[in-house]
Amino acid sequence: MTTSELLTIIEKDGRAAKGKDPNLSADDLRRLHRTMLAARILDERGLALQRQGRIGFYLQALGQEASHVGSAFAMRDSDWFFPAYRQPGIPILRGVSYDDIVCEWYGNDGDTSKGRQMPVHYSFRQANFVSISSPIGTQISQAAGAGMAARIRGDDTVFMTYFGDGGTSSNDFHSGLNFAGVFKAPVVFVCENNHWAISVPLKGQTASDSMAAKAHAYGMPGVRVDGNDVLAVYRVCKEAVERARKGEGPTLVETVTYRMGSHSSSDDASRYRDAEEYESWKQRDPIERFERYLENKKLFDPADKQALVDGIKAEINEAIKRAEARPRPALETLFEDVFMNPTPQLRAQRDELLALEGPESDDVGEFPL
Amino acid sequence: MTTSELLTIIEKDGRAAKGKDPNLSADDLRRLHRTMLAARILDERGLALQRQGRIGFYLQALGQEASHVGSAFAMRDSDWFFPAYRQPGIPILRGVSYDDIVCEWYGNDGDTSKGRQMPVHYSFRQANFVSISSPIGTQISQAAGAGMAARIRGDDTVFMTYFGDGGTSSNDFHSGLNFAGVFKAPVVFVCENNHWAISVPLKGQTASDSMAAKAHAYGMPGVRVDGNDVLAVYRVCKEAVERARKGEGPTLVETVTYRMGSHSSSDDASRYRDAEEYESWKQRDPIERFERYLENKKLFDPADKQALVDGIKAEINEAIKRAEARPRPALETLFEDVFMNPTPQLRAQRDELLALEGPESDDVGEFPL
Amino acid sequence: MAQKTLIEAVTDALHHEMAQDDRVVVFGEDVGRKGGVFGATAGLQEAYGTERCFDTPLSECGIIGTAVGMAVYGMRPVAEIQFLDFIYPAFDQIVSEAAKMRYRSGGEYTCPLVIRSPYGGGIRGGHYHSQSSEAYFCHTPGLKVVVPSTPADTKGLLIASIRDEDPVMFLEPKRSYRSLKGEVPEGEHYVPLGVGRVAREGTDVTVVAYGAMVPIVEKAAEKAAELGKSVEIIDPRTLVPLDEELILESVRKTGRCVVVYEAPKTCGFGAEIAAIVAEKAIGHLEGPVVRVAGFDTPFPYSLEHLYMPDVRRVLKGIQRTFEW
Amino acid sequence: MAQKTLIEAVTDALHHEMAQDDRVVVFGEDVGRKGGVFGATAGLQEAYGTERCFDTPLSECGIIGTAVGMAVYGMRPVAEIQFLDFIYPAFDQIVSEAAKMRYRSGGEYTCPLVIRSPYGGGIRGGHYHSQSSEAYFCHTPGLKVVVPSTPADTKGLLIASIRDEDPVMFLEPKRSYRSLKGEVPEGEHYVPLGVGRVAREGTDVTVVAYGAMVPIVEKAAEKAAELGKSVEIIDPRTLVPLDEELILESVRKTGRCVVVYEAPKTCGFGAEIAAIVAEKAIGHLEGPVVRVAGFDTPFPYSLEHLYMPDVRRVLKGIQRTFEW
Ligand SMILES: Cc1ncc(C[n+]2csc(CCOP(=O)(O)OP(=O)(O)O)c2C)c(N)n1
Ligand SMILES: Cc1ncc(C[n+]2csc(CCOP(=O)(O)OP(=O)(O)O)c2C)c(N)n1
Ligand SMILES: [Mg+2]
Ligand SMILES: [Mg+2]
Repeated sequence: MTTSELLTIIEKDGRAAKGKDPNLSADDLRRLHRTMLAARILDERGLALQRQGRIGFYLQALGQEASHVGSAFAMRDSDWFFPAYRQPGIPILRGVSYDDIVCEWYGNDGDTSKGRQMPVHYSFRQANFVSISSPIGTQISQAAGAGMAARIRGDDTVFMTYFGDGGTSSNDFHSGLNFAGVFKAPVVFVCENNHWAISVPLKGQTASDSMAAKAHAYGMPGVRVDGNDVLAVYRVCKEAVERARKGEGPTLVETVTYRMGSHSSSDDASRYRDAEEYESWKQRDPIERFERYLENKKLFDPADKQALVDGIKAEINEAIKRAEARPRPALETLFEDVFMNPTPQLRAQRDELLALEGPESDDVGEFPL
Repeated sequence: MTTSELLTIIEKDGRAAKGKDPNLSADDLRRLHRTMLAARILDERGLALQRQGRIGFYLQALGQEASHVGSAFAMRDSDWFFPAYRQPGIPILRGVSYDDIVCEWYGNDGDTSKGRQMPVHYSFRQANFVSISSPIGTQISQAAGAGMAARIRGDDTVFMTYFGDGGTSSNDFHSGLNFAGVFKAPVVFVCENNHWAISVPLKGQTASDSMAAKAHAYGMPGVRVDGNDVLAVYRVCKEAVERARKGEGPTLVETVTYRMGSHSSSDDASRYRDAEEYESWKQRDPIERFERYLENKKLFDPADKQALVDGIKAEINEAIKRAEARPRPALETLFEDVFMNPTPQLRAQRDELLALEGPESDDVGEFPL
Repeated sequence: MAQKTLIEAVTDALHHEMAQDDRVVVFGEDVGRKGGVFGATAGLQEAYGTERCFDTPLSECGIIGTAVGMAVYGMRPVAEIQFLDFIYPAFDQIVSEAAKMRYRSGGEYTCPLVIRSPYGGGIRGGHYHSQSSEAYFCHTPGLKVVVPSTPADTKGLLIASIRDEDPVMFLEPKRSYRSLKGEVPEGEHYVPLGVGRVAREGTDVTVVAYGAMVPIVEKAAEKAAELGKSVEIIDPRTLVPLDEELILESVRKTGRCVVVYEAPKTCGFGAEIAAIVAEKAIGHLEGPVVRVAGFDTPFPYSLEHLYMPDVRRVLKGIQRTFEW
Repeated sequence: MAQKTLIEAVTDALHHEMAQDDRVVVFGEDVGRKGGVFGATAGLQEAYGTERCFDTPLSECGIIGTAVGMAVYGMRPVAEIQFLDFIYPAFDQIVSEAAKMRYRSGGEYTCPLVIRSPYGGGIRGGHYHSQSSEAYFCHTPGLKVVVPSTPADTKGLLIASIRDEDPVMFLEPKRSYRSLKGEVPEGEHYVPLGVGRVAREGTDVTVVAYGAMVPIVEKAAEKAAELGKSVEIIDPRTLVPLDEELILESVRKTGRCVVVYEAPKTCGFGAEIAAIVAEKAIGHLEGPVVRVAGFDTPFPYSLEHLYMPDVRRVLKGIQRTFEW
């Protein structure tokens, strides 16, 4: 139960710290690499589409790929995620298609959530990836509850939930960790401490020494790990997942990382933060760092990178092309899924709308955050 | 910043632990004693009146007199309290009259809060004792805010807020302590850990080692103190109050004590807790313990106790007699204080009610909690 | 059929559903060993164990947040909020999460949970143990809102709520918990959500009322009958979904409408009924649509008996529909 | 007078009040260095320092809880909630504390604070950046609720709200933040709470609308005029306290009433207006009271343009008041 140290595995030169290498198979290592890379490329494309006015909003995980891909990799396919909005690598890791991902950006009729939410608020049932919501923190107590449910039912499912440094201030952080502690729920709480909550820096968020230290308040272990080191994150989370699966209760993992981009397509970080901070973190890029490790292991040759990138890009671009060709969800869908069955009132409202004549109002405005 | 030890001063034999006696003056010591005793007698009378059907509800602080009187005694008169509902000794300490206190129980036209709340939900402006509310925990973040305000204005006011072990699970505990930590608000957070939240025992509330340990999550010191030892509580709080006044920020104080009675007049603790637990705590009665200390100091003679008790009782009984003679608040008061000035709607509703003829409906039911 | 109080009907329904569906779990503050501060969950922990009926830490936010997670994972949580006045720390989880889970996920995830809570005045609970906040929930798409008024309906509607595939706010009129006794069918008893009832037939004026106001209105109707006015009482039973047609039919027949509710008047559920009538039955109205409600003040303690709608205020409201 | 956008009017009012009363402090998420995600608080930290305009941790519960404490202690906090959709974690502090402080303490303690928040749709904000939840607050005795629709009113009403002795929910139509520009008086400008305005005079039908719906209704009124119907638009400006008489006077004159609001229809503020009309102007009505509102669904993303009341839906509503 250490909270002040920061676990790191991949050293500057790309070697693993002595005795700490999790010794993943070559396939696993390549999969980690490819997933992080794909997440980054997806983010590049997403932001570009937003800048071109082709989608309404975007929000990147730039710089945080190791944090969420490494942690998610510690889970079984039958385990569940209660994500925040900065883990695009998880659906990729779970085999969700680029089509499913990109259709959500467009909110078109191929969107698994029927165009109900802004871009990047995915829901992927087949991947046990629970619908993302905007209100910060709400997923945290939900993950605790799902964990309690699994315990009651005797399932060995483990739950992983994500939130930012800002998320630790939320009501649900407090109640979620407290309930999980009391009921020994099989949950791994991953705080991705990227040092910023929009324009509010870490020290404006809490006077605590660390986020991991908050675990003690709930009687659970708290661990700090270098969030830009995919192997370190994996290793810490693997242990936490195993503890959870054995019925030993929850863990709080703090991945120390950095939001390399602006908060979202609506934000401009240069207005409130210093370039040096950014530069210093750029040196610690999680993908480049992992590539040095892979090179050391002869599993990666920089000369092959462009081809790898191009391949992923092409797949994503194909998906974008297909998504752009799809129409909006049908008008009727507006009234679906409020309840399993629509009430008489909803049916009447739908019929009223269907009966209207004349031009629809235009889309208005742009998303400001 | 110790959290695991429990500070105690008054030893079994009534002596103060070496080097720890705060050396209060004889007057101060007598005042502490008299206040604790008065709080207890007040509680006895309150519960009795409820049992006799003369007031609707009551809630005692039995066994917790040292915890709240000792802590409050560390404050200046210009300092503010954001109380919970189990600190009857504070108004007494601050010189609030028994009439004001008892009229609140009756909710009559002498009640400073005009019969708006259930018994024991006092508001005493002249004592800087902020209106008590029922929702658990809400006062905690308010105290943090008042502290922030005092800092902004440059006042040297200190704020003390009270809550139970159950209260640590509330949203406002988390946000209140977090804000106070970030803004270094001059607040002393007093968690009266009486081991029960109605029927939920401590271990059902949190998996944390202690309540004081939760302070670390907010970057503030947390201190555990024997809550049945009025001098220990005083001493710890005095330090915390001084830190706060010097601008060094907030402290969380956990007073370890016991709810000797049932939760309230609506509850019967014998249905869910063991008699032995109660008996073991009875040995640690805070008033008897302090009396041994006073005896040692030759400031108290058990032979005088009955007279002291009778004197206080007589005063309270007089106040009760006067309170019972007072009528309910006037009908018009129903519509006052919603806003500073009533809206046209409220004036119309008042007039409608005034114009009604026929018998009013009877009071109904009894308070179940 | 056995005579049961309204709160016994709650317990009965919980027993029935816990016995037949092991996905049903009951939790909240003091619901375990103590059996709830009103006794609604008495005996459940003994019968179904501490895994299926348990106490939680003092956090409504946590109670509902974990309930949402359980429901999403496939359980049928029945969470108790000790008093409706204390539900607000959980408001975000209710309106942002439970209510929107199905919609925002395009139907991929659902949230079948029941939030039970005693509501309303009349027990000398004062400021914070008396509120009626059903309107907040009725205004939140994605929530069903049920308010039973009789012991039998309490059982049947609670069973229907637990079996419902969507989140249900089940608001129990605490004033009627023990003061109301009635026949309650043994065993299976299902009263579908969305179907109101005519609590009393009449011809001159329709009074819409639910929960603890129904017995008050029944008394007023007796008085009104003595004064020569025949009152029809409609108890919608579920506010969402609302059995609009039942109300409109009655108003079209009587030409007059009073709505009685104990929540503050402004923007209360009675405003919705009045608005529906003003939109859809206007041509049949022979008098103003009158609301008899709590005043637009917080709930008082000493003057509770003046705050809450009583027989004389209901009668006055009825009388006003005849004056225009 | 200068031409200002609606959001510039917000900034103007904040500057004005901070300059003249040092009890006024402004805080919330990102309001300091960044000046707010919409820029409403731009320049305040530079002008008044980090003590009087500052960022908070990410907790609406903490923002409002501390604001209540500040107000009780004697400050004039103006708290920003970044989007109204995110106010729910603070709901308990608003409805249980801010709204009830004066009443429950018998007037001993008061809570003069302003909660500013952008509300409403029309900016492609989807599910969680578009909600209009004014009805929750209108139904909570002890809160005032202000919704400006023009830049000048925004300034004058915000100044009045900050000076008010009671808690005020100040809801800013974010859709109009930049799309609406108008004359705004320099310096002192005070528009009292509780006084509505006639936004357009007319004789055939009254349309009540507030906030971002006013410009939509104005467009619809132009169209209606072309079709031979004269529309009177009433903008109540403050929902609580409500200028009931202004609305009733207009309806008594026109005999017809439509209410337009973007919140979900059921139990929305429009239900209150309809209920008032059905109670107090029924004798003057020549058609049904029609509500044109958001649908009873959560807020959508892709189909936002269909969800929100638009000119054609307002026209349809107007038309319906002529059919009975
Ligand atoms: C309850 C709530 N309040 C405010 C917001 C607006 N908001 C969106 S993201 C964000 C910052 C989140 O910071 P953090 O939790 O650190 O996550 P990060 O964006 O850094 O990944 C804020 C304030 C929100 N979505 N929900
Ligand atoms: C938000 C809220 N939830 C539930 C209650 C009902 N309730 C009143 S007191 C209490 C237990 C409080 O326990 P604790 O905080 O330990 O204080 P104690 O009574 O022991 O002094 C509960 C659950 C409440 N008042 N407020
Ligand atoms: Mg962050
Ligand atoms: Mg306790």
